Amino acid sequence: MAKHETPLLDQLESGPWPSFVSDMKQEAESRAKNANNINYQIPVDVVEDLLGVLELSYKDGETHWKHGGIVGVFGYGGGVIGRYCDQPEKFPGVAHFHTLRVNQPSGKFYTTEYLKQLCDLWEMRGSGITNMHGSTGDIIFLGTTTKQLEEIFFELTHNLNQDLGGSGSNLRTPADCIGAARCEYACYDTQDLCNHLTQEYQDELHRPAFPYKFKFKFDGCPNCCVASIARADMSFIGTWKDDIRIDQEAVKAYVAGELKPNAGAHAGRDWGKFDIQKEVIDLCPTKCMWYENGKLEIDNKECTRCMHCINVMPRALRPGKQTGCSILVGAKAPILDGAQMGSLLVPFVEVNKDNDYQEIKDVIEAIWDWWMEEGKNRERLGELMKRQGFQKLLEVTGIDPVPQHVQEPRHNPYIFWKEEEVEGGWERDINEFRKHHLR
Amino acid sequence: MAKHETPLLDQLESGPWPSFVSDMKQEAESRAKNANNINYQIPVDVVEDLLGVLELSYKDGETHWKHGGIVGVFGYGGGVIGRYCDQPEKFPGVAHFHTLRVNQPSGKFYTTEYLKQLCDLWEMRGSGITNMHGSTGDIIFLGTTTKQLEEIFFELTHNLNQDLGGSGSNLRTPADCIGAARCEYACYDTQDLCNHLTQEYQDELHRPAFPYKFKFKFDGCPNCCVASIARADMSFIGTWKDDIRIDQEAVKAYVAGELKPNAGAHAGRDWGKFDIQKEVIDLCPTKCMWYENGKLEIDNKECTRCMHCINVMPRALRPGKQTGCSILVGAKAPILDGAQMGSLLVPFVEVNKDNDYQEIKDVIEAIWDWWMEEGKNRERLGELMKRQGFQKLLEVTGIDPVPQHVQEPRHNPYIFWKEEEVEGGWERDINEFRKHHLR
Amino acid sequence: MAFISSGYDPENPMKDRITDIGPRNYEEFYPPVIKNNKGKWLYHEVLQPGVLVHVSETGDEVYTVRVGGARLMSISLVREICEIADKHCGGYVRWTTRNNVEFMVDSKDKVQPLIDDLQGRKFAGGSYKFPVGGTGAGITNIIHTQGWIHCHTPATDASGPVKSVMDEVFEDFQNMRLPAHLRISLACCLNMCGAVHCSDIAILGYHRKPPMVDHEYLDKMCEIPLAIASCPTAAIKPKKVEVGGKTVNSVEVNQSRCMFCGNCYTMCPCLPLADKEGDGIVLMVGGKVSNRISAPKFSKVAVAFIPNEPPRWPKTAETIKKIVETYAADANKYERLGEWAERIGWERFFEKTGLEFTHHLIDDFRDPAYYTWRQTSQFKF
Amino acid sequence: MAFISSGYDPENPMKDRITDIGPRNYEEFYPPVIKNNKGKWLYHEVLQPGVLVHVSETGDEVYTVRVGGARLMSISLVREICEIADKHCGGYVRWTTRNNVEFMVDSKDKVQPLIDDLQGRKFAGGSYKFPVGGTGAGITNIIHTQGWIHCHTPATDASGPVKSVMDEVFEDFQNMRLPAHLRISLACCLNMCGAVHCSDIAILGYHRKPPMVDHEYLDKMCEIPLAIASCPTAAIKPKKVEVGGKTVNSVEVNQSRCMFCGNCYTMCPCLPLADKEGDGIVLMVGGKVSNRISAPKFSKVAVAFIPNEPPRWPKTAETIKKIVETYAADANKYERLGEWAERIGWERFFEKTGLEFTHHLIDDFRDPAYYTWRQTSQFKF
Ligand code: SRM
Ligand code: SRM
Ligand code: SRM
Ligand code: SRM
Ligand code: SF4
Ligand code: SF4
Ligand code: SF4
Ligand code: SF4
Ligand code: SF4
Ligand code: SF4
Ligand code: SF4
Ligand code: SF4
Repeated sequence: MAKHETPLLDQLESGPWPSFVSDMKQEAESRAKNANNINYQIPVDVVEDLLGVLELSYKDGETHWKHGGIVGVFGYGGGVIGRYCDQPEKFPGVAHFHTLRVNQPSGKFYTTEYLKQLCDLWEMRGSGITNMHGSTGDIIFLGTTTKQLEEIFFELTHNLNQDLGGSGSNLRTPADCIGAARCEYACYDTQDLCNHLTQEYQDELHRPAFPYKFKFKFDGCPNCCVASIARADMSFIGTWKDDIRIDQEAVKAYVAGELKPNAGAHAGRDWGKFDIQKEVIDLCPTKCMWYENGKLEIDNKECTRCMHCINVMPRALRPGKQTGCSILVGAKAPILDGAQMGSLLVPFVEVNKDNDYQEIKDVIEAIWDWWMEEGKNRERLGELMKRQGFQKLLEVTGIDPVPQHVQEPRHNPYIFWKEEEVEGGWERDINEFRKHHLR
Repeated sequence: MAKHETPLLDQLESGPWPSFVSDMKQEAESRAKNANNINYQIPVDVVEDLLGVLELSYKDGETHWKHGGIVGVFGYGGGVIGRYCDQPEKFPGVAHFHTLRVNQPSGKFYTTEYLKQLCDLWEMRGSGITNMHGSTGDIIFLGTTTKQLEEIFFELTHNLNQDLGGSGSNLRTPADCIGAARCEYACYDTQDLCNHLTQEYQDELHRPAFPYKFKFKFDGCPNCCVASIARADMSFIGTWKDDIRIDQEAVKAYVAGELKPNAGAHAGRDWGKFDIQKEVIDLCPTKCMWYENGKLEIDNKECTRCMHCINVMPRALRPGKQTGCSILVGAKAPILDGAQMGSLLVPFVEVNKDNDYQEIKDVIEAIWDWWMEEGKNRERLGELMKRQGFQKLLEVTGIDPVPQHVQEPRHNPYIFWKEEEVEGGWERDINEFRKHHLR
Repeated sequence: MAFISSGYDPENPMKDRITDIGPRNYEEFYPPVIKNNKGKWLYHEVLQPGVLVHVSETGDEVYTVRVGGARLMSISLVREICEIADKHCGGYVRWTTRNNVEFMVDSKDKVQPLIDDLQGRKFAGGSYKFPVGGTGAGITNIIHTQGWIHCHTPATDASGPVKSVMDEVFEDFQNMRLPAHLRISLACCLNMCGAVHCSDIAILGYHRKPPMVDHEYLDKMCEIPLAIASCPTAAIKPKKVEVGGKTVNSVEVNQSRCMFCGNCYTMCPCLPLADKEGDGIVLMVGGKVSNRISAPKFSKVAVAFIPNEPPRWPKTAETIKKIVETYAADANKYERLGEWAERIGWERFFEKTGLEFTHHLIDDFRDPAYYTWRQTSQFKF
Repeated sequence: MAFISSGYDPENPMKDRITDIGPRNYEEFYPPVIKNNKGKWLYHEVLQPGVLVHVSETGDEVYTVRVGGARLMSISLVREICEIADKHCGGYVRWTTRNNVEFMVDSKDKVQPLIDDLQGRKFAGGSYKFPVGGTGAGITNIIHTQGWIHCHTPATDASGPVKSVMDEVFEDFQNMRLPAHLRISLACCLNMCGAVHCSDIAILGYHRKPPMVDHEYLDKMCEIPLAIASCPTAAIKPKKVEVGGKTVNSVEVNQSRCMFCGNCYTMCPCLPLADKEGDGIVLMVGGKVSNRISAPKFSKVAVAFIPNEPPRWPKTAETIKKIVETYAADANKYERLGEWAERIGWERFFEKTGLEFTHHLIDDFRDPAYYTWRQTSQFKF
């Protein structure tokens, strides 16, 4: 019999979608049974207490977790989120219930061998409950005691060759889309760039020196499968400079209905015969395509590389060959002044493995220097950009202003001219002026 | 010979566009000659001095006019803009050079008889220079002395049956498009509403009781020929509720090329044969039209009454018959916090002469009450709306919120709930809370 | 110059006083064909540039001949207008919302003589008095403000730049070859007395030097708290200053926070901004007010600064001409300048017009600035 | 429960310490078919809901079977995943950016056995362990956060509402009948740990009661200046308070300025907001992050408040279902929810979905609010 009654949670066991309640219950049982005779380093009934405290929240309509306090591993300022239960006497198993953020491998591919090692470690030294994965991308070990933190870190680094991810005012664990590993649209190797920068900036990831958190995300193309543009202080979005590659035979095959539009992604409904005019050409945001004499033509100069036509006809169209990425900066969640998307800073940069991505690091480091100098406590990059202006960002990164930087030019004429830009400077003599302009 | 050399201004006499310099010179000459023996009440060489001071500005690149100071006519707080020259010794004729704002008739139609009376008055008692018209709409008498202000006002009211317009923290002179007087698109009688409200609110027009200026403008349809939506605290824009009236025969005539698209407004270039699909249907912003079997069909429910199709085919299409106006509020120029367009407050109201436009006055007066109560010194309605929120505006006008009020719902969830909206109110006992949530 | 009384008695201002009578009633001024057909108009046609016909359901027609004019007009010119209206139009005339003059006749045969009369009249200096035009898909009169002719805050003149620009684009006043109508406006300072903020092309006078402070007089001539409160960027602070051995109350301007709006000068004459080298013109483009096809739009800054070049502002006129020609060549029929720029993208607008994109054009004013940056990977190289 | 050392010596933490080694290198984890064909993929196809094939220029193919899952996973479940991956996939598996699990095989004949195995596994309670789906124009897994399972600031739970909503829309996880893909996300508070602000449908936990002030402890547990500075609306001021006869330093909340963001509570545990009746869900709609066709968009508030209804949040689930069905019936092919709402107009969105438009949905936060009001006479009745 379960330690706590969970009549409310029990109702979440039915229905087709995988039930986290059922899963937690199976884990609770497994711990109780302890078939493999594990020497549990935290209470055996931790999952039961977790179910219990959750049930209580379902009843009360309020959380029963308190602020974290500062726990962590020696020398690191991140990777652990402290957490304590506000009903420790009722639920001693989760009285301390800190999470660890384990830095996922780029691309989130795993061998089962490695996964099993993680499970073994977490079974013995933690709750056995994880998040696969956290929103930033980490593997989340959900709940252990303070005492186990160093032990886990030691085992991770010594036995699993694995480090923690970020938290606090650090670089946060970078994340990427699957990209070139399994996607034909990838314009650069997201895994390699993600991994390279993660390794390069280990110090920034582990030791808080920033005004607040800072995130990198890597999308191989403008489809943005890791949502970088919405939630990374710096988003690296693959793109290309030359022409979309067209296989005219394949175009014809789409038009003839031999190939499924959008690779079959709309197969759940009969949308009628594929109509290249309606489905591709008319929906192209720049209207830079036309279909004539059985040939699809693209005025590539006008194309904004939105991916739509390529998505619809992947066997006929491919991104160009001169690939690289755009860098957008400043995306963040709504706290404090409202959410921000990333804003385009670098329209195009080659993603050059051969020189260890030096051009990209130059941009990153110029931004960090500025932000560390000027950013207020808990001020995200996007907020600093708003506060000091996009011009300032260009200045510190040494990037020339181009119309690509704006969706539209300013509609207020409130230009803050600088003194050195104005002929004759600003110092004037009122008495001289008054000679020509009586009071 | 001219009193002052004007070598710079002289260069503005050439070229095809009517030269204000030539015109001023002809007036200067006419005054010097004084063929009709007028007993000029201000210096005869006023126009020469005006040219002189302007020439000086052309040389200096700076204005030579000073702040106005408070001049006006007894009992009025508006209608006169005081102005003094900052080089009175060089240009004594314009040492005092105040303007009067004469309230133009709605629609700006005139009899020559009346215009000549204005000219006679202004010749004797002012500079003989006018603006036909000022940006707000008034007839501007440009330049006279303080002493003449009351004299001119007396003559205007006694002999011309004519009052001054607005200035200062008043209702400003309302203005309208030509509307029903000569335009087939008019959805209500702009002249009558403009005139009626001008008369109704004479007190507000003449005696400053407002936090700042307040403007009404009246457009007979969404073409906005008096630009009300951009520059009136309250814009009254004609519209309709029912269906666009279609004359299918005329549609055919357009399609056949027998009628000129857009009433011939594009005749200066050969744009090729009229193409109803390209020129009308594809450009309809809501895509609610189609042309089938020689008939033009409109899904009127989806039409946003943008006027495009009607403008292109005025002989085939007409606004519906159930007409009235939308009221948009808060437009203003950029001082202080940026320009504002009018925001839709009343999607539709009948414009009902029979009850003296009572529904409209109710909205106006509710807004004024709020603004007079809450508006800060020099705070336009638009700024108050920004400061206190659109919700407050709805509240004070008693208008229910509808999706028409917004272009899109808020994207930040920062909703300022009120205590009475939240079950259980806001007062809570921290000790009660701590019973369930230990510190 | 003997004083002649109107009848007003300064000792007794209320005697016989008439107030609050408002403007004359519009009905008095309608020509008969307008009075008879008001609300009954069926359709119109632009017969040629500057000439309209409106046809009523009664069968009546009204022909309108529109002429351009400097809205700064002498009474001599107004009297000449009256003379023409008396001769051709039964003594009626009207002004448009953009300061053109409209002569109306009620039958077709009266049109050509009227046009001939109007086009024939010229000023001594050679310019037209009454050029016919300003209709349809062309350029009509420039809405403008006072400038150096009457105002105390301008950063440029009004009438001079207007004359210069209208001379430059005059052909388009008398033609209808543009993709849509194109409205130019001018405001001589940021107060923007006009709809400059929503014009296809806006010419805006702008200061670029922070106000000087006339310490000696400031406390005498201004209300210090009002001057301080007037500044939208809070750049003004109170300050005690030593002037000629005396300590006076005055203010101090934090120059780096100033964006030259002149609002402080409006409130206090001891804070003048005007400066020959500092002042000049900002060109804004792509605004509109009609609700046709797209919603009204604000104009966007396309050229951050052009120096004042009296008397003919050549660089301003040229730049506008260049924008107009590029638009004329590239836009679709019915497409307003702003709609065109948005369709092709602002990166193309700058490329095609050859205007330089500078950092000044990037919005950095308050929170909404952010929404004008590019928040997508979509752009054109 | 005997303590077992990992080898770590608390007395000498630097001994043998390994730091800054980062994550494992991705290359170690690529299945062979991925390693061999990386960067060489030519095209892909969605063979059926949840099943993809990618074809390489080498002729190789990789078949992916995607399964949904609560991202809150026990190690028992992860071990089961490993067991399946060992059995079918040579010991490799991957997670997607939306917390689905992907099993990959390198030939077609391995696909069906894998699917059968996955679909056949159920929890004791009856739900699927590994439902196949989540591809193409359907609904995939809900991105979500901690909620009542681990966080201190939530205004709702995460896993519970997600389970309830996914049950409600489960068919669309296993079908591809929608006009475009539809992404649902949940964040349990305004911190929005996820891309909730740009989701087709966003479920957001929101407080509606200003923080209580735990005066007695505040000065002991919090830095008062930090608490004050944390408030974006400057609603918090320092205050001296009498508690049990003693005067303590504390703060005061100007309740009418509070918009319940909880930022103060993040900085100071003595300002709790959570409240059973006050807390609940805001539904936002129409966001997206891809740059396809239209630029990324923020989600807009469509329902200002739905009370928390544990355990199954029926009103939330129902409302989402209603939105999905309306969208499915009305939008064009390839049209994301937000693109659809913008095309038909938000007035129609509310009409068609039957959602009530309340004053809460009108933006009143700071300057940019203005840009969301309707500045045109264009609207639909
Ligand atoms: C664990 C995780 C949610 C999850 O369930 O997945 C999480 C959990 C917390 N986030 Fe987060 N955030 C997590 C990803 C995010 C993301 C998404 C992302 O990174 O892509 C965001 C939005 C993107 C962004 O950074 O803007 C995010 C925006 C925030 C914010 C708001 C930051 C802002 O500038 O607006 C806060 C508030 C704060 O920092 O005080 C916050 C704070 C928190 C704290 C630390 C609560 C707090 O105030 O102390 C949460 C701890 C919960 C707990 O008890 O475990 N979290 N947080 C995610 C990290 C897991 C991982 O490492 O993989
Ligand atoms: C005469 C006129 C310009 C013209 O040449 O036509 C004018 C002239 C002045 N305006 Fe204006 N405004 C005139 C129409 C406008 C308009 C257009 C309109 O009404 O449609 C606007 C923009 C619309 C609006 O109201 O927002 C306008 C927005 C301003 C502003 C900025 C107000 C704001 O809230 O942003 C100011 C500044 C102020 O009030 O201190 C201003 C101030 C002024 C002052 C009084 C200068 C001052 O600061 O004291 C100018 C006096 C000039 C002079 O010496 O004669 N004027 N002013 C226009 C009035 C003539 C008339 O009655 O017909
Ligand atoms: C006479 C006047 C009204 C008045 O009360 O004085 C007027 C009269 C007409 N307008 Fe206008 N508009 C007048 C100022 C305006 C303005 C105001 C402005 O420019 O400051 C606008 C808004 C401009 C803007 O959006 O920036 C305006 C936007 C329109 C439009 C919309 C055009 C568009 O493409 O957006 C139409 C429809 C059309 O042209 O077919 C229109 C149509 C018309 C029609 C055809 C209406 C009719 O059936 O009689 C009139 C003749 C148009 C022509 O000149 O070709 N009228 N019209 C104004 C003449 C000004 C002038 O002297 O040039
Ligand atoms: C596996 C995954 C990447 C990863 O690294 O894990 C992925 C994989 C693919 N995405 Fe994605 N996308 C993945 C998350 C995303 C996200 C991120 C998100 O939702 O948080 C987005 C942005 C969503 C948004 O805009 O809100 C995303 C927007 C797209 C789009 C643009 C769709 C649109 O209509 O806007 C495409 C193009 C398409 O669907 O044709 C695309 C296309 C694809 C393709 C077809 C690329 C390819 O050729 O392999 C992949 C299979 C799609 C499918 O599932 O039908 N992927 N894709 C992610 C699967 C998530 C899941 O488990 O469901
Ligand atoms: S972002 Fe582009 S490259 Fe990356 S997985 Fe998605 S579609 Fe492929
Ligand atoms: S990628 Fe987008 S913009 Fe470029 S051609 Fe294709 S649909 Fe058009
Ligand atoms: S606003 Fe409409 S009604 Fe008024 S003149 Fe212009 S087109 Fe005619
Ligand atoms: S008025 Fe505008 S929206 Fe309505 S049918 Fe005509 S073009 Fe379409
Ligand atoms: S725009 Fe400025 S300078 Fe010009 S008239 Fe108006 S207030 Fe005066
Ligand atoms: S010009 Fe404007 S910004 Fe500058 S000090 Fe004066 S009021 Fe402030
Ligand atoms: S969204 Fe809020 S409540 Fe949920 S995990 Fe993030 S910080 Fe915690
Ligand atoms: S909840 Fe947010 S708005 Fe309210 S007092 Fe706290 S920080 Fe301020």
